[in-house]
Amino acid sequence: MERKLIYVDHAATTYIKPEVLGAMQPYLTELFGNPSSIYYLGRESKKAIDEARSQTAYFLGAHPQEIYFTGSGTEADNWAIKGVAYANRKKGKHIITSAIEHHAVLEPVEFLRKEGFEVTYLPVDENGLINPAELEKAIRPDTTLVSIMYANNEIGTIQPIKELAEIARKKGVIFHTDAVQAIGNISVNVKDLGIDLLSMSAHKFYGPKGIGCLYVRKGVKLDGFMHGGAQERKKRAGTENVSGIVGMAAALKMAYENLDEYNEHLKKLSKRLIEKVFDRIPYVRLNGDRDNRLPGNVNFSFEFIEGESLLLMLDMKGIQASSGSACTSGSLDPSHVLLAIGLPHEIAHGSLRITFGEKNTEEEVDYIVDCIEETVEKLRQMSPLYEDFIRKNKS
Amino acid sequence: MERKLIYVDHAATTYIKPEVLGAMQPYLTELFGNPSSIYYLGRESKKAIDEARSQTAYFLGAHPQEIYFTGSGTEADNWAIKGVAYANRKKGKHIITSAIEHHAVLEPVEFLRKEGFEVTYLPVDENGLINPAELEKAIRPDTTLVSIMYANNEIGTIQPIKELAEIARKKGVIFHTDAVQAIGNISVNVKDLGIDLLSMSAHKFYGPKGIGCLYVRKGVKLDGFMHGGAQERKKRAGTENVSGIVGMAAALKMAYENLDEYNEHLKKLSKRLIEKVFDRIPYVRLNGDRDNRLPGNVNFSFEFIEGESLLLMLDMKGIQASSGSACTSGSLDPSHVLLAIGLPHEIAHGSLRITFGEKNTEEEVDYIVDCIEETVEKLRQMSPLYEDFIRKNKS
Amino acid sequence: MYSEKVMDHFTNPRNVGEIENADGVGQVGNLKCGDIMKVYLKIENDIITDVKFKTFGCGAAVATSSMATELIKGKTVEEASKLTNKAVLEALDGLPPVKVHCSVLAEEAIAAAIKDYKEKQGHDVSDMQICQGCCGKCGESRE
Amino acid sequence: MYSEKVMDHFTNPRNVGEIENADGVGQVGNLKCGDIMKVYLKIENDIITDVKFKTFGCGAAVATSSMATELIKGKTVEEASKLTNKAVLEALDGLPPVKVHCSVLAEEAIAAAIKDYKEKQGHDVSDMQICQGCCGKCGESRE
Ligand SMILES: Cc1ncc(COP(=O)(O)O)c(C=O)c1O
Ligand SMILES: Cc1ncc(COP(=O)(O)O)c(C=O)c1O
Repeated sequence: MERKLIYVDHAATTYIKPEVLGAMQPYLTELFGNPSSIYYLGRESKKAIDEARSQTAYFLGAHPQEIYFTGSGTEADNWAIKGVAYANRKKGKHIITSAIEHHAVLEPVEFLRKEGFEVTYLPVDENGLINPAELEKAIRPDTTLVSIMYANNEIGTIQPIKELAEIARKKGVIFHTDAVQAIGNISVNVKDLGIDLLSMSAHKFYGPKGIGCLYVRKGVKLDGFMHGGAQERKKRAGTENVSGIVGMAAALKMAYENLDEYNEHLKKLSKRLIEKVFDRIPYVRLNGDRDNRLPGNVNFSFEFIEGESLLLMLDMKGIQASSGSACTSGSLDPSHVLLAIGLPHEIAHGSLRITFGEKNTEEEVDYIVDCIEETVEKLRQMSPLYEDFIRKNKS
Repeated sequence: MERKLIYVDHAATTYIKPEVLGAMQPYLTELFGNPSSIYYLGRESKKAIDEARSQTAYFLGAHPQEIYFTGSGTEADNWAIKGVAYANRKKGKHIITSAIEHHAVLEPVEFLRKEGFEVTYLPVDENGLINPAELEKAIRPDTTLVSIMYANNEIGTIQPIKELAEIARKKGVIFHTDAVQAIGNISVNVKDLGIDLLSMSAHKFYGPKGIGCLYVRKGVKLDGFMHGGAQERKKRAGTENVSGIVGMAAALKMAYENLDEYNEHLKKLSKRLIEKVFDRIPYVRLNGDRDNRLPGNVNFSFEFIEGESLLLMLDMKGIQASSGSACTSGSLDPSHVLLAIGLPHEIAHGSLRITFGEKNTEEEVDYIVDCIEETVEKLRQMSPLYEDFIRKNKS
Repeated sequence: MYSEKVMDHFTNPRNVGEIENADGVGQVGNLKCGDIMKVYLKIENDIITDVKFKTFGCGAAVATSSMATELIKGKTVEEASKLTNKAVLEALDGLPPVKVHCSVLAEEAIAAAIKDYKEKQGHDVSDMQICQGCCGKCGESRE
Repeated sequence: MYSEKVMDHFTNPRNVGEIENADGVGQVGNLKCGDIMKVYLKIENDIITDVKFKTFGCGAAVATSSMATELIKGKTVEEASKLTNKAVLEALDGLPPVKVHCSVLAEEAIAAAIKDYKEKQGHDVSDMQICQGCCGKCGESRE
């Protein structure tokens, strides 16, 4: 019955750390009061979310009043984008984002486009990096919002957010960053960065699913998103997910207190994986920037083979990895991120994303390399593209 | 350290039943995969939400494809109202709701009003009931949506939803009901009722906080609310709150399987409380309809005293009860529901809502009555209104 | 929500009651906003020798009534008329923002009682304005 | 996600490989849509005596190739050309909706190989149209 499982898809989601679940437990059991209630049980819940808010603010470098809890990273992104666009529509209806955003940003932007907003998509270079000069050029007098992700979920590329935010600020444009992949992996401080809004999602850093957070700098004009009761200073109605909020704050605390060590660990594993794969498997490329990348992210493209088959065969060996964004598994198109960095379709299709976490080991890396080698070979033997390639090379 | 706690605010929120938490546990621990991932851990999560969806559909009398999971009851209400209004705006921009809806309905409606929609608020009688003839009169050719709550959160009044939905259907108008207070307390079957959309929230029926559901009948035109990944058939993006979804389904199952017994229990307690209070305390009225009411809901108004003081004093005796809606505790205004049923301000201010749950006992009822009697007396002695009243009666 | 001081004054309010033949009586607030405070003063030689209140209102309303009456007991009328809502707030270790208006109400209730006292003494009180503490016009500008 | 049959044919695909000097070879699909299937036929006396495939594509693409080749092995060319994607789907206990196009591709790959065979035999094949299985124009109308 025991399944051998090697989980290397931490960018898709993480387990909840036992300490985090421990912090949530009272609010899943005896301390179940509605934070809006004025009696003892209500006050206990209120206290818990107030403390979680302060703690979250502390680690992000924000003020507690700038922290809004949401039901997911997607909600934070939707709120930030639609909320800023609508609240500032008198000033203008132009927004800027990038070609490699997560769908949680691209789709609300597309929604706005259909509602009459204009959108500029900044291109990225072959490593996935945005050129700040491009942002500078793209800003117009009627631009109200720039939304650029902190770190990419597929290829791990980290953007020069501080520089980008500075450009936006100088031109008086509100700057949002989707930091869903960054938080918990690298140190993020909103004040240092000078950003206006930031999204995060607890289940990406060993917290529970179904809880996220939007940082909104004081003074930023933002419409409410969920209308109803007076929760979250009347900006995001709905009875608070108390255990989720407490869990997110606990996970954030653990992440920030352990960041350097965690980074070292991830980097070591990534380096080992990259080196061994390049050593042993031909016709492979590493996607994303070599230096400006999330420490635990490795994204390969294996030529002549298709990603889903690779994943399924690795799955049968217990390896839980991903090909591009998990959210797009309902789609047939190759990843928009890999296309944006200029990969041809056949290579974009053959991508494998490994994202390490705290419990992965070097032995696991070695096992993964063995499995990849064997599987890639098997799939290439089955591939008409590889057949053509070999034939051409022979002649 | 042991606090004596008598929780009688089940309309504000409930604890999670141990069996429900038990069902959630695997998804809070080892089965943490992202349901969009194609490997083993992802498929396990996907299976769990598919099963939860089927189970939810089964109890509501719906098809699994008609069930959408949301982050709260508030989100379900916001989505239903804005989603229908916008998707059908070419047909018209008139919507109908009632004067006693929860803020999770009233506020999105108000938002739409500001965006150029027209709104008709149906009045209620002194028991909180809507007259179906009023709905019939209010529907216009440009009406696209009727939203009427199933059962009121403050006074417990249950509306003639089937009759109301029938009127809407005959006129080709989409009918939504906020059933957040009804689900778990009374039997609700969407097909029998002939409704188009229904909102619910797990934490009102012994499920977790931060998870809700919107039923959307096949064929109803509804915009997506959360844009992003392909989750929930592309209508509600965001990594699914797997443990929450599983918990909600488990709680729903327990509620439906146990409904008659639960009802009897609640009715017995409510009856005892009402009789004893009327026996022992003068100048009190029972708000809401005597017959068409939630079995566990008792809402009193005590003349000459103010509700918050009453609550705080009861809290000191361990009684966790409410005055009107918990969500409005940020506000100074008396409950809009009590005003809508025609209570004068001073009486509306002195309301006490007791909502029973499965663990409450007759002994607790008796203790509550003692505490209410003592506290009401104390507060009346402190009240300038009571002083005036006594003086007038003497003279 | 409430500080310990507030809870103390709410649970055991000082000076609850009426004073027969009071030298000054003031009532402020109204039912619409949900708080009514009535203050009775006994004044001898310009000194407030006794003070009582009755309050219809929330926990903060009761606590501010209790604290405000404590603060003026034994003081001269002149001193009492200088009592500010801020002093009441500080003495109670603060109130939640939505409840600050209760402290304003307490200040005004005492002012109203003093006005009544002065009127009975034959003073001209036409320039003494009593705010009802809940019109929303000034409440926000006070802390 | 996938049925047991699909997983079986994906994990242990039957008939993988090439046939030297095949009597018919067909390739369909393209890189843009992410699936390419190539089918080799050995035909003697109008009977398909051997069939092999190579596939670049997802799990469903591999499984449908495997199943489709199994279904036509030993059949006459006439019978094989009547193979429908529906038969492949049924034999695999179904596919997720987004993967149904893979079964179409398998049907078309076999049709293309038969066309090639007939062409080599000197038949007029100008009315045999081969769909590439991913233009999206017909895929939706097939189940
Ligand atoms: C970069 C990025 N943004 C947004 C999201 C959406 O987060 P969630 O699925 O928690 O709503 C994700 C992950 O799914 C992500 O990786
Ligand atoms: C009738 C009604 N509708 C909607 C809601 C909102 O539900 P939630 O707070 O779970 O978002 C509530 C409870 O708060 C309610 O009682």
